Amino acid sequence: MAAKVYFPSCCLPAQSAVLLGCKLGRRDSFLVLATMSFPFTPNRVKSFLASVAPRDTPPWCDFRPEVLGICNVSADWRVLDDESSLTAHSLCKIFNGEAWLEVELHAGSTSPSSCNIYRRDTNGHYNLRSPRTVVFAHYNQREAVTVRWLAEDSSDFTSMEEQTADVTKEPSEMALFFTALSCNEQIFLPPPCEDDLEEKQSTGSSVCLRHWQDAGPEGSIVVELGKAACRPIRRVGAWFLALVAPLFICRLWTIAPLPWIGDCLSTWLQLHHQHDRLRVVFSPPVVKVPPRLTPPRCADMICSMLLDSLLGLLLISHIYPHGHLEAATDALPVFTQAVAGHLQELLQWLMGAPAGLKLNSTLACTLGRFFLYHIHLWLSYVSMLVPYVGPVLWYGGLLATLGVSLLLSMLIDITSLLTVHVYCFYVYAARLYRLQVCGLSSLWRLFRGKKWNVLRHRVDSCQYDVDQLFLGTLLFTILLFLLPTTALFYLVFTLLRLMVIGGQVVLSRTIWLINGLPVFSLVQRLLCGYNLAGGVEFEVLTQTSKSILNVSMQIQPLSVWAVLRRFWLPSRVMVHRSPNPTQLVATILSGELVQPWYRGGSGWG
Amino acid sequence: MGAVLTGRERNYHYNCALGSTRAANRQLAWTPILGSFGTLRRGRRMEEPGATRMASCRGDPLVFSERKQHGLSIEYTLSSPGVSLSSLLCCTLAVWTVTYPVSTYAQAPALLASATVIVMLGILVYLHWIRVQHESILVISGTGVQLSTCFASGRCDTHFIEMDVVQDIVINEGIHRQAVIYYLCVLVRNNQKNGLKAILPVFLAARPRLDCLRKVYRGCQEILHTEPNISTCVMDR
Amino acid sequence: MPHSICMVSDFFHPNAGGVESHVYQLSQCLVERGHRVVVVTHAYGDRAGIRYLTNGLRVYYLPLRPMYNQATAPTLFHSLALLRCVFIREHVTVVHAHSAFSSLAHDALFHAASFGLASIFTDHSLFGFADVSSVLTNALLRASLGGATRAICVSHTGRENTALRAAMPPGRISVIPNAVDATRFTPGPPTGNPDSTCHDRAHLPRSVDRRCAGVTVVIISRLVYRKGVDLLAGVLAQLAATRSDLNFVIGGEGPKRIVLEELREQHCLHDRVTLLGALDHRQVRDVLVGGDIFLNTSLTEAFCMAIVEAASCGLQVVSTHVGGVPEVLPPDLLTLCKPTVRDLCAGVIAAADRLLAGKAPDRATTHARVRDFYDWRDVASRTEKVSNDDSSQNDN
Amino acid sequence: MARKVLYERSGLPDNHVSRNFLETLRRNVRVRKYSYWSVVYESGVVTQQLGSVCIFVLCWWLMETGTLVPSQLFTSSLALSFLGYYLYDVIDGGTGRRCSGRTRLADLKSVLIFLSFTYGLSPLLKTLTETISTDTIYAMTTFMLLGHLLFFDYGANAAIVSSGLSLNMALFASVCLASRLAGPLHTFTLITFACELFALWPLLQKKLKKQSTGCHGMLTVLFAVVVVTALAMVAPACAALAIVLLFLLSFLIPLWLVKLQLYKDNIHGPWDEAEIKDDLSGVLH
Repeated sequence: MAAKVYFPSCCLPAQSAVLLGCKLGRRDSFLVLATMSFPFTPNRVKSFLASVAPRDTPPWCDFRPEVLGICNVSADWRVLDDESSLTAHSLCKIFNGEAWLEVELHAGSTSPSSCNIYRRDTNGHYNLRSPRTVVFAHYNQREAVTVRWLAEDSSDFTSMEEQTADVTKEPSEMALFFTALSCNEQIFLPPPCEDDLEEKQSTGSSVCLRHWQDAGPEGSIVVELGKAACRPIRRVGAWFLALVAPLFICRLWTIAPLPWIGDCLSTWLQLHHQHDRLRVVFSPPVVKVPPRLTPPRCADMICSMLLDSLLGLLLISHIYPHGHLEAATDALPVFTQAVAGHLQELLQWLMGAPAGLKLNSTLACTLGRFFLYHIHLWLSYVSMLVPYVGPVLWYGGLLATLGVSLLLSMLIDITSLLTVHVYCFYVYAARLYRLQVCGLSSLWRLFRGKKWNVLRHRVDSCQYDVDQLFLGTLLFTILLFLLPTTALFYLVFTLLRLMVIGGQVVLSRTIWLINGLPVFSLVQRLLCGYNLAGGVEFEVLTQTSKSILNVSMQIQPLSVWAVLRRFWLPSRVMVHRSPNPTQLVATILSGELVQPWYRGGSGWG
Repeated sequence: MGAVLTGRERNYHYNCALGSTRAANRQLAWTPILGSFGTLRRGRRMEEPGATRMASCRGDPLVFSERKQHGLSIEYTLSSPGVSLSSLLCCTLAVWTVTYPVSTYAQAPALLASATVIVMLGILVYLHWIRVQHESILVISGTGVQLSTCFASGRCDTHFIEMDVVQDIVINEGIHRQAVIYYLCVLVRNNQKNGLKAILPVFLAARPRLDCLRKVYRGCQEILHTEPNISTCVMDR
Repeated sequence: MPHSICMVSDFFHPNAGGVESHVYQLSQCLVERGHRVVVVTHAYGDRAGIRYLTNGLRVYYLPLRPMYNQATAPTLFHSLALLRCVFIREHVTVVHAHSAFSSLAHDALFHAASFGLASIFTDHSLFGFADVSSVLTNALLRASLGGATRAICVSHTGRENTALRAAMPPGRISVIPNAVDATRFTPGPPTGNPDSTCHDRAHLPRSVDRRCAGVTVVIISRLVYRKGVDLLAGVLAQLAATRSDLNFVIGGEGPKRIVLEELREQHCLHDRVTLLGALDHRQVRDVLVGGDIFLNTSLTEAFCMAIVEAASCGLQVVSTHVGGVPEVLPPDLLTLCKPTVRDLCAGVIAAADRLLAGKAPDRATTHARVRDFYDWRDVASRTEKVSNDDSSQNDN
Repeated sequence: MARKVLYERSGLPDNHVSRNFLETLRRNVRVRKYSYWSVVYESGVVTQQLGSVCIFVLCWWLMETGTLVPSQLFTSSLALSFLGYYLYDVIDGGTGRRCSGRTRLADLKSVLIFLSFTYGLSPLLKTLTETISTDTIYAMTTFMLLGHLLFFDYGANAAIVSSGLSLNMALFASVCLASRLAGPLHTFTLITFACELFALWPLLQKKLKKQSTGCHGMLTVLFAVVVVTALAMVAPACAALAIVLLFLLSFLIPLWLVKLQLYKDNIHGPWDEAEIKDDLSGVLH
């Protein structure tokens, strides 16, 4: 197996220098983090390495930076310390690492001509490792350091705890590579005291490193400010949360009817959802591993809440000044009248000969009158409601500042309030239809001289005596001829009910979308793709020497779909999978009630 | 008495020979006119010195090229003949000839416009997601196996599998539509639980024959299973 | 001259049954004799593609959808392309189709004729002539066997039946019986082989275990009408009433199981009649060894494998005088009775008395005799002879 | 000559055809000998059932055209039923009643149920199929009556026979026809008449047939005559058709059946599935 050396491409073309980096796991693979050019003194180097050693490394791998070896450019050795003529080979004794790299380069060339790896055996001698073949991977250090490693198949690596639990299994090499880089960030930061580069070199007192950020720390002021500001914001948020929390946690809500009502009102559900989000955002971070490796949960939540309230404000700014709200409150009674009118026409049509169907006129009339009376009841109920709608809408509108999703959930509640009568009609018709269908199926079994054996759940033949047969047949004929009428009423009201549910599903689907969209990671993926690494891509470069394979390693950004799938925020408004059509049709035909499947909690599925 | 070779198999030699010559000289330097949405990182090589002509299991001509880097990495690429510009043009012409009389008769010019747009989009989707130009497998000793599929529009999506997860590269037999074919597949081990996690078939679009697969198999096995021998020459002289 | 034989049937492993084990054992023995054998069947669930069994026996699970109890649709051409591909790849010289119920076998016979390959058909079941389904099946058989140059039947009765059904000259039908894997069906204590835990000693139902108390009658068959389960119910009722020392163990599953359960409830025979349910092929031996008499009440049997397995385990066999049963075992090992309740009861009682009086033949000698009667290698050699004259006759 | 056994190697090749090949073949083992006149006598049952269906449809037709007043039909059918009820007990001197255990009180209860329910539901039944077009009703009735004739229990133990289904079909047809009549009273009388004709009369008919052969023959002739005369009254063309049908049914078809016995050719051998002759229902009551 060829040994592997990951060499930062920004350190090429190199001068002769010492390679600082670390070993990756138990395999022959070395990660070079930075190169320190001569002159230097060994103990100076050791003290520097001790100062930049990462404090919180994951227990399952030791990523402390060490001197891996030296890289000399066409044999121009310059050693600082004159008194002991230190040759390249003797250095390894001083640093006494497990393995020692020697990379030969021609001046100005970007790919090494030879690379020998020496391995320390038990009694301290360094033997050349064979096969001498080495895979030299040039990696772009800028991308690799700032990247968040989320490879698809490393899903078993998402949470660090899971990884540490199983120490025996070596995590994948790429995971090691990126963890090592993120743990050793300290090495890339300039030493706090010296700020001037030339002065450092002349005095030789300090260390001169070459890595991707040797020209000075890169970072935008905004990020710095954000980091500085986040502690006080978190304190204020926590205080505010303490104020609001009792509203949700108090046991008042667990008294009998309230949880059921709570479950029906999507606004209450949405409020709970916002409360959960705030609690997560303002709670102190639990995970101790470097933040880069944990998914950007808080950032996403904050952004999605901001987006939500932004949309809400936009909507309000459009509605309130232009008086649309007042127009809406006036339009409501007119709208309900129109709806009532349409319903009455529909019922009249049903009581006649709808679509030429031959319904039992007496039954059709009785049902029609029953439902007409209900419409009358509903009209009076609405007229009672009208005075309260105005203020409710106005104050409700203000809630939109908390988020347009809250407004949408209020809309859902209002529609369900306004269409109570459709719901009632549907339930009556469904119960009647179900009664008739069950009666018919058992009488049909009687008609064929069979009986449902409840014990063995199967149909057995059975001997009926004459009057049972007679009675069964009479009832069977009656129910059979009445079935079309009830079926038609049932069908019409089911369609109405499905239309209402359809509308509410569309609204709740948008709420779910707004709640769940991981805005921050999406933007991050679109703007600087390489931050979210989904995989690695190797390409073989033109070869210069026999024993070294120069390979360039690029980082593949995660696909947009994968970003959405991994970072989708959980939302309490859990939209169940809408039932597949056959299941829906079967429920409708059998007369069972179609439960609305957009609500969280008890809904469908 | 062996079975009688009937149907397409009998004139296999005939149309394969003819097919390959025609494809070779008709291969334009096809740079995607419509531009590509994906990242165009590497221009694919057209006719390489190491390329030989092979046949897919259905007899279509394929160009097979091998690139070996001194025992450390090996890359096999199978390219099928490019999308000829003429075929795309005649497809759009066909659509136009159909929709033009209909739109004039129905006095709805929008029909013709929409048909053109649909055809364009269709070609774009065809080039970008459906028509595979090159398929390659790159094995780097000690690092891993990389499968890449490049489409006619130049978009390449690669999948890199680390070496410690790669269990083996084998040739397997399988039933594909109405025929039994050989295919090369990479066995991916599940590094958590033992046992096989996935079987990734290679060269899905090209589906080369057994002779080509044998070559690729031998090459990959060489790289995969080179035995590490620790020499004992001492460094300190 | 080594042939390249292609066994075609809808019924093969993982489906369990007589035809399946016949095809598997025959293929193994033919491979042993140096032939190249390939089995073609339809896909069972996600078990599709090409699989390898012991000794490099290659099995093609073609992705064809089964239509009715494991038989694919009898449309001729949906399997043509795949079968042709298999014939060409494997350089098949002889196509050997099994079982009249398998429509894939009929298709293969057609295609073999169109490709000019020698084809053999093995019939495993008897068929009547009276009802509608048998009329249709016989017509289909007559059509598909038109091309087949040779046929094999498992018993003389079977040969007569196939000759009549397929209107085939009897000279082209040879009689080659099934065989039993004697190494597995041996007398002696139940071994409780390691992988089927349910059959080490502790799990055996009490009635099978209680050897000394009385005589245990074992019945192992699919509980369907053709296996005479109604007849069995009548026999059980009468025997349980007349003889108190008889216990019954019934293995196998099927739609008619309810008949036996109702019988057990009505006559409160819970302790004397045990229903074991579906038995894995490996567990059959342990159940057989646990009993003394094997009762077979089936209404029609071409070659009853169950009684041969029972005899190989050393049990006395009582069976109905139907189909090919009389040809299977010599009279001293087999008590034949007419398919009526009274006759069967008399048979069982006679066998039980013989056992209790100690005059029953010794188990080891019975096993030895049955082992010589039937052996898969002998079946393979006779099948090979049929293939030889089949292909030679086909060349000239 | 080789013994047909498998456990011995006869040394002959496997495909050797010995002389005793197919010696166990039997042809036409279970063929029943039919005598012409007994078949004619048996076909009487079918004629009688056909006759009762015609009588029912005729009564409906008469009620429809108003020539028959509901009360007349009701009283006459009631009288006939009582007569039949009385006859039913007299014929076998009460043995039938003792074994079936049905007391007179139970009979009365079921009669009361018949009458009360029919009377109660007849207005509903009347308006039940008001909106359904007449020809659909006629089509359904004809199908139901044909089904009734098909499934009726003529005494043959075939799989197709299901007395319950045939009675239900007849009742369904009668309800459909009844809904076409003028008033609820008509509906009531027609449905009661249907019950008597299709539910009660077959019981008496079977008993009579078992008791005395002559009575059965006489009844068949009576039914044939009644049907023909009634049809002649209503529609002479139908009467002619009825005569031909009845003649065909009772004389020509039996002749044809006897003739066909000659071409019967079924094969029996050891390979046939054994039938279970024992009566196993005793075991699994």
